[in-house]
Amino acid sequence: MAEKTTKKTGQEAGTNGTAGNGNGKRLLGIDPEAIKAKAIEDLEAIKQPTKTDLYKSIFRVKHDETPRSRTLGVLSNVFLHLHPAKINRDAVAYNYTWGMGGISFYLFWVLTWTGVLLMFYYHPTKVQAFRDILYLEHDVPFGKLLRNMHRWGAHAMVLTVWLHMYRVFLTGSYKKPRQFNWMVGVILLVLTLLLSFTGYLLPDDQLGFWAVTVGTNMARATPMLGHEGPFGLMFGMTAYNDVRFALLGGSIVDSNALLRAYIWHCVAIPGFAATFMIVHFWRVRKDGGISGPAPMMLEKEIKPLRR
Amino acid sequence: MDWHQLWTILSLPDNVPIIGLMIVIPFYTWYAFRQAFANDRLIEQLEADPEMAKTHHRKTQPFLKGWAREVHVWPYLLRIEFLAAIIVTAILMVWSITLDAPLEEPANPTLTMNPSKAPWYFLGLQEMLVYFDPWIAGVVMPTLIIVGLIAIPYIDTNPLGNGYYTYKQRRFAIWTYLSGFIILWCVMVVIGTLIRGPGWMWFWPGQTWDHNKLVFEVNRDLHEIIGITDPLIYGIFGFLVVAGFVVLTGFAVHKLLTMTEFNRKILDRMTLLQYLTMQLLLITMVGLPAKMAARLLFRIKYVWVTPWFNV
Amino acid sequence: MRIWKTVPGWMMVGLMSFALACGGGGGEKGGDAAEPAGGEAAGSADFVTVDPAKAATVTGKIKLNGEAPAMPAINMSAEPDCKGLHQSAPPAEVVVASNGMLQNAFVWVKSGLNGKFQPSTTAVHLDQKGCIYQPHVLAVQVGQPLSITNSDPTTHNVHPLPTTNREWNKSQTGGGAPIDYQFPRQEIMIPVKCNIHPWMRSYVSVVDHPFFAVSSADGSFTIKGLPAGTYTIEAVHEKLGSQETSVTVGDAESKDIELTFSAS
Amino acid sequence: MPKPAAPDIDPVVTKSLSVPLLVSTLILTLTLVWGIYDEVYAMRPWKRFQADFVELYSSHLAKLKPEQAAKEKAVKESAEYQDLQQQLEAAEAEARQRMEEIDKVVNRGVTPRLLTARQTFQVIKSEVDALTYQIEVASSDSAKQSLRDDIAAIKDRDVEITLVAEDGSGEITTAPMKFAVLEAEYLRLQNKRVEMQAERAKLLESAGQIRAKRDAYQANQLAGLNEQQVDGLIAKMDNFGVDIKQIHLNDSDWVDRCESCHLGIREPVEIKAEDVGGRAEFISHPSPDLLKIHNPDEFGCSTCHNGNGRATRSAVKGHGRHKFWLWPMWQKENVQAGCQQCHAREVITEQANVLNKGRTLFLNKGCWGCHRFEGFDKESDDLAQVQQHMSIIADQKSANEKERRESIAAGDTEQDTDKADALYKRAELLTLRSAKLDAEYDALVVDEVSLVQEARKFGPNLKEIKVKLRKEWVPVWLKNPHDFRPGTKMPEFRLLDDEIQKISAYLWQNAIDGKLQAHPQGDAAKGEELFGTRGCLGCHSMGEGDDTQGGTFSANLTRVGEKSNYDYLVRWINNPADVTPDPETGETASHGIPVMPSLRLSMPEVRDVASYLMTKKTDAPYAAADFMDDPQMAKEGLTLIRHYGCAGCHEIRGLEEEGRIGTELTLEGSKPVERLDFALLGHEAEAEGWYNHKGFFERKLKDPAFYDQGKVKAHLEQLRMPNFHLSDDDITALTTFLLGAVDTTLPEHYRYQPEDDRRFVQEGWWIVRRYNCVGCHQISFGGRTSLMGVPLYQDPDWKEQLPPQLYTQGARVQPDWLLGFLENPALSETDIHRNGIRTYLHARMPTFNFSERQILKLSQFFMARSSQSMTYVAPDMEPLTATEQQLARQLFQSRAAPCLKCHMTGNPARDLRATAPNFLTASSRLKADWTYRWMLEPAKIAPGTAMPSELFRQDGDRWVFSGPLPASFSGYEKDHADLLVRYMFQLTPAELSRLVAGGVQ
Repeated sequence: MAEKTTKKTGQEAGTNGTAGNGNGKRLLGIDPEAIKAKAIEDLEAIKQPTKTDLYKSIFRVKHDETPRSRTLGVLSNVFLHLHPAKINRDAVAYNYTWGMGGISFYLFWVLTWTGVLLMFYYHPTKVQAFRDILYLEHDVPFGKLLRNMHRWGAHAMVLTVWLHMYRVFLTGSYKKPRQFNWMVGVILLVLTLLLSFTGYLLPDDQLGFWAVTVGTNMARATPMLGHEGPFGLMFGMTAYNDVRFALLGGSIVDSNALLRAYIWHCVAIPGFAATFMIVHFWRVRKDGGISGPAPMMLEKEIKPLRR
Repeated sequence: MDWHQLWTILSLPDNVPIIGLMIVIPFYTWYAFRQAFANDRLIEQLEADPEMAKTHHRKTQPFLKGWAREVHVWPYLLRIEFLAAIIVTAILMVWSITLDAPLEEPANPTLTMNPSKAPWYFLGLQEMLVYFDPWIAGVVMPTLIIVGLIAIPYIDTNPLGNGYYTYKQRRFAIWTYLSGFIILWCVMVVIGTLIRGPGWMWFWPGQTWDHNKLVFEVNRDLHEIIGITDPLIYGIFGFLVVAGFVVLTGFAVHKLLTMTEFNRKILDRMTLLQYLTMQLLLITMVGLPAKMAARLLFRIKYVWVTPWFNV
Repeated sequence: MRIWKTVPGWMMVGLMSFALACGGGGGEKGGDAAEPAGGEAAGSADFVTVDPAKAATVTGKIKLNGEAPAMPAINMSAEPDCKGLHQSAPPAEVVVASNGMLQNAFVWVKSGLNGKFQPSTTAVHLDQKGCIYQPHVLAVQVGQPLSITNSDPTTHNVHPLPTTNREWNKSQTGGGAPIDYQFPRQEIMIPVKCNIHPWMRSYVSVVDHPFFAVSSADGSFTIKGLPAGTYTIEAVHEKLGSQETSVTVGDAESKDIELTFSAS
Repeated sequence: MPKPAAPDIDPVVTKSLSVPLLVSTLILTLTLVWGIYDEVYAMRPWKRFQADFVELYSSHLAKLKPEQAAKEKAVKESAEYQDLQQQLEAAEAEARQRMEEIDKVVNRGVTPRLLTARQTFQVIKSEVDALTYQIEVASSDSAKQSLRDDIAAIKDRDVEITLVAEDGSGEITTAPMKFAVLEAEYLRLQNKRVEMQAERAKLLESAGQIRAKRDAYQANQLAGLNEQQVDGLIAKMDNFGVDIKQIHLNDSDWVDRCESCHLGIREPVEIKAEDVGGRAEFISHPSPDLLKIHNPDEFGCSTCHNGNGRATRSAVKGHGRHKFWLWPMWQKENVQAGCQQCHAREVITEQANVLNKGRTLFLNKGCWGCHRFEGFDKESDDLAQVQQHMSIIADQKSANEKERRESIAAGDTEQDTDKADALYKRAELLTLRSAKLDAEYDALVVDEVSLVQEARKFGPNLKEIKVKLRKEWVPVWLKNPHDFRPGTKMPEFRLLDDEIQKISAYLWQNAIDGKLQAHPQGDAAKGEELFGTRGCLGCHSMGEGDDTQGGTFSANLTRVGEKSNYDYLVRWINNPADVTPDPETGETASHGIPVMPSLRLSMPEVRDVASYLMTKKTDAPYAAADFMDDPQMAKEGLTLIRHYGCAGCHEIRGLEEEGRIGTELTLEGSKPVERLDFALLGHEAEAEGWYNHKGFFERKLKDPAFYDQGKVKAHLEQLRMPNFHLSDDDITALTTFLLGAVDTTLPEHYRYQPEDDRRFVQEGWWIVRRYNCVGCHQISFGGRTSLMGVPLYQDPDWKEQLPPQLYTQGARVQPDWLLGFLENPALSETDIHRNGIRTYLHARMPTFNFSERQILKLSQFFMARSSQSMTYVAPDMEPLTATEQQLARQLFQSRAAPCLKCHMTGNPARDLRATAPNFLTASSRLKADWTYRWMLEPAKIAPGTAMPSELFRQDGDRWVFSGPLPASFSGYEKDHADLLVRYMFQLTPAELSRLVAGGVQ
């Protein structure tokens, strides 16, 4: 269907192109006929938006069913070229992929967008933080929805990341040549948890406060670097110079901790996560695309190890 | 049965992901194993029939001659991704409209919440605090978990099962991961969320979370039970016990590893470093339930007490 | 019920009588009590009227059991103007009884009536003469004007001490302009006193219907114009408390009752 | 695209995803729609409220309109209104002609002419201004000169200008004009216009005044709004904009949107629920008076009521009645808790009766004996502070002295004169500093003396029980004080029998064993009369059940004869400040003087009353109590007394320095609910909805052992708080008070902490409440005294015997007089068994054991309440001329003037019948302006007073006596009331006796 249309419009465009050459009366050196013809030409062009230069400059490829167009459609698009042009026919099978990596990435985008919008309304100060949340709930148009989506999206992302990892392990996809990408994945898992954790404190309510207090209290016990940890005292650790103090910017969870959490949550960790994600996706492509479903290998086919 | 209490816990907005977890993890485990067993059956067929092994495309997914081996991303993959995005968005919207993100009282450093809980995904670690000192549960264990996870590709020398679900070809790896992820992580999260009440005490589902609950529980160090009083001696004694545990567990793990012909073959492919790393991680992993058992069954607080740290 | 059939007729009568009353009595009103009186007047159809042909009457006597205590004479020496007006020192008129009959008991229909009744527009007079209130006990309807005059040469002050009505205290010079007042709420036996002459005392009862009387020197009283029904009749005396009884009257019926106080 | 050769179709490339895509897209669209609906409608319930309100209120207004119109019509038809209306019309008519002339000239002549002239004038002027600027910046003189010439030329130019005639006739003239002429004309026109407008305004003035008078009359006469105002409201409803109605307090960034739903709160019409279809959320504020002093635009709503003012999503959120909002809206019965947040300094807050009751209970039930509460028992706190301050000063002074000595010594040995001089100067400075410190110290000593006298424990001094009480009675009382004396302040401690024995033993053995003077019996019948009339019943009550009469402030004395020692009673009634010294140590009660005042009874009267009280007893049997002499018992008793905190309220030997055993309650309302010990009942509370402060307090107060329910505890581990047997109303009041006892989050400036005279009112109430002045006197409006409820005072003859009302006491009396009166109400050193002013009153103003500080504070209190200053300088009073004195005397003596019938004259026999004070006291006691107002309209100052009104009538600008006047008054043009005031204030005893002698008695 699409193919036919393309051809037809091609012909029409051709005929229209010659319409402006007629001779008419000239007024003040202007040929009204020619102007009319030009106008008609423009109007006709609007009927065929895909033919306009504007369109073509943006979408450099035709969207028809030819393999070339399909390939170019992916390869020439900055977002889609994460994908190869073609993939293993079975790699689209949901029962293999579970889609969790993609969903995690999508959730990351949702969280980035809702997070940026939330930042417009949020001040990471002791006085304002809690009020801002109330403000979001009661005043900001769609503010409640925004915050809810951010919160639940974050929880969902933790779950999808776990499931993604689960799937990768069960399909043995970390094996050669994807060892390094697994490592990147683990780092991304940690970053996801940290993102969620730092975000927990931001509403500055009892829930977040005590969750973060409990969480950071463990840092006290870091061996050698925490004042309650093994050998901590030997290293001169007190509540005011240990690793927990560094995390919170103070000996208790207070305004400094709020600011630190905010900056980690909104700037630093998303930046790291984005960087590692780029590496992760890049390596997926470079390591031969999605790992499977691969043809099964039999025990007897194991090759002896070459050292 | 205190239904009111049960509902209070389950309906807490932040506990909703745990409910999700309890549904999603079993589902995907079942989903994966369905695939794995299908693959395993095919593997058996192929091993039994070398002819077939030569010609077969070696996947459970249907394939006929003439079908393209590769398909275009546009549209065959992209449409699935699009669909997934729509569904995720819709779920997230409904979830967000119907359930409000929690907002409790303003932070009050003088009023400790009881129970005060870490975010749900860290509750496994918080649960570990019951059994270990914070430096182990809060610092050493998480570090080991991360390091261990990263190390997996480098110590798994089994070349089979790369890129497809299988149980038969990776029994040891899969059991290890399942016990780590599901038992030691997810179950601990569920316990931390749903079972641990005020005072971090154990409340069965349906039991009232009673702030006044008192439990008589005296946990003693191992040396106290045995009756050693001299710090130097029980320091050494504790070290010996831990060392003994390490040796015993290592031996057991080794036994387990060398139980089948296949495993022995894989073991042969490991370097010493790979082997020792794996032993270290596995012993630590076994150490957790071992300590849990010691604590819950024998009320042992510490095994090894030194002036600087306790295990 | 037969009585309901007559309601429209009553309403007509009520309307007409109200129109007449308004036409006739459109004089000045006491400033203080203007609000309630004005408010009541709005709905004339609400008032109950009794067909004179069917009106029942309750008559009776108030008796006193035992010896009436001797009343000490008032020492009026503080006010020579009044002292001169009396032949001998008058008794403090508190319990007045002769032949076992009690004077100055206030008798009224305490309960049993339904609906509102048209307040009378005829003023009731209370005079201060010889430093004594005359009469000693009197009653008005809610909204009915009470006109207080001072026939003495000396100045008095009129000071009612009500509980649910408004308290006031005005001086009145001898022969000065009368004080007109309407009480807006029902209240039985409001003491009225003169602070200047502490022995002076009168009791004003304010009732929201016209069925009341004060027993005369022979202890008798008459309550006229009652609709048929069963009523609680109460007699109240300033010192001896109250007595009550129940009485049932039919159309145009007359009943005689007796209420007895005890002197001790 | 290569087609598969096999018949099988490749599922990967042929399977269509259209259906799932379509379905999921549809679902997504639906969720988006849902999201928008939720945002726009579901989460904005106030939109529905506003729609409902507009509908209901409009129909109410429509009903109201004819009613108000009828009322308005009635007012407009009244003679007064018509009169004013006619005056107005006349005034308007008078002004009309001249006004029309002015309008014509101004509108058609002067103004258009002025406008035209101005236009031309300004064009030329701007040209000149531009050239002037060039002169200013021109560099050379020649250039400046040429520019000046240009300007001159311009000014000299004739400009053709067309102007209309000034008189408004419409004539038009065209004439050339030079600049100077034009300017003059322009200024002249401007002046003329202003003048004419001023004249016009003046013409309207008289009409305007009459109109204002007319409108004021209408507003005064009309109850409610007029028709036009109702129309205005209807129009407001017609143009109602559905949006958030918000109060924003800039200074504190407080936001309240309560009025988004509660739309009727500030409507000028009183809206009741039945007016708006039974919707209680739309009613107007029940106390508009409160809103006048707490304007919502300045105070917000949730500042007082609590709740979440920002929240608009639901009633639950807005009212903050959910688990996570720390400031849930007060329940209706506790709403006055909101007052306490800012009025925390007060014991009495106007218009907050429930709260006042709560505070008074806290004060008078002695809660502060065990629970510290800032402001209660302030005397002890202040005393500690003063003493600390004193020791600091003493230290400073001794350091000063030391340095001074050293400086002098150093100066004496110094050779260098300058240096020595500096050292001597230093020593001198230090001397002066020490002198200042001495002064400061002495001032503190004065305070200390007062405070030592004021600070005392709440309950009776138990060191006296041996001389005061019957021994066997003590254990009976301890068992349950409410059995012996229902309603007593002493609570029930749930003591075990052996505990009672031990405690009694300790108390008995540690009481002072003093000797009392023996007294003969008095006449009990006389005593009964005295007890009933002297004013004892202002504080004490007598009788049980329905027969109880008197006040609840102090003990019910129905069974006092059973417990008391007669000789002790005599001493106590005679002078409660008398105490028994310890025969061994000479020690007396260490703290404070009793609240009970001395009624200045004569000794025979005292004996009569005591004898009467000794007859007040039943024949209940008392078991022997020998155990009270057992020293072992006493030893164990000490522990128990400490455990139960008896020393919180009582002086007990050996426990003088005992602290309070209860929790501090100053900020109890802010305590996190988790900190309230619900014990085993927490879950029940949560399930039943009383897991909050209110629920906790109410149950705790009802039954202090409530939270022991189900607990297994040893007796001494059980909750110690005793049971006060409070009524439900008392519990609500106390709960309200405790709920309001919060660490308020409101900014400082909302709190009522005045530093001006109003502070005296705050402080004075504490003393008034502590000494129960309100048992006898009415001080705040609507207050009922205990005496007013006593049957005796229901008799019309006894009404005048009630102690005077003190609503405006400060305006009435001179501050110096008040100080003296409070110090000694007898106003005499010798003749003390009487009242100083109203000797005719049976009830007696007692002599309280006030400290100097308290007397000052009380006087300040009364003055401040009437906006009076503590310094009073009597105004110069015009002296009476001889004629005036004659006139005044005649008026006083005239039979029409009843003054001397009631007022005391100094004749003792006559004064017994009097009902008003002696005129001789006026000049030293009263304020003249008050006296003048009082004579004109006493009922406006003291409703219900015996002083009659309408003694004077207005005659032009002056007041004249309303009765027949003595003939000599003809020709006297001055104010009669003023004459009498001057006479009164210049009255001498001699003149009084002359007056009385010539009177018409």
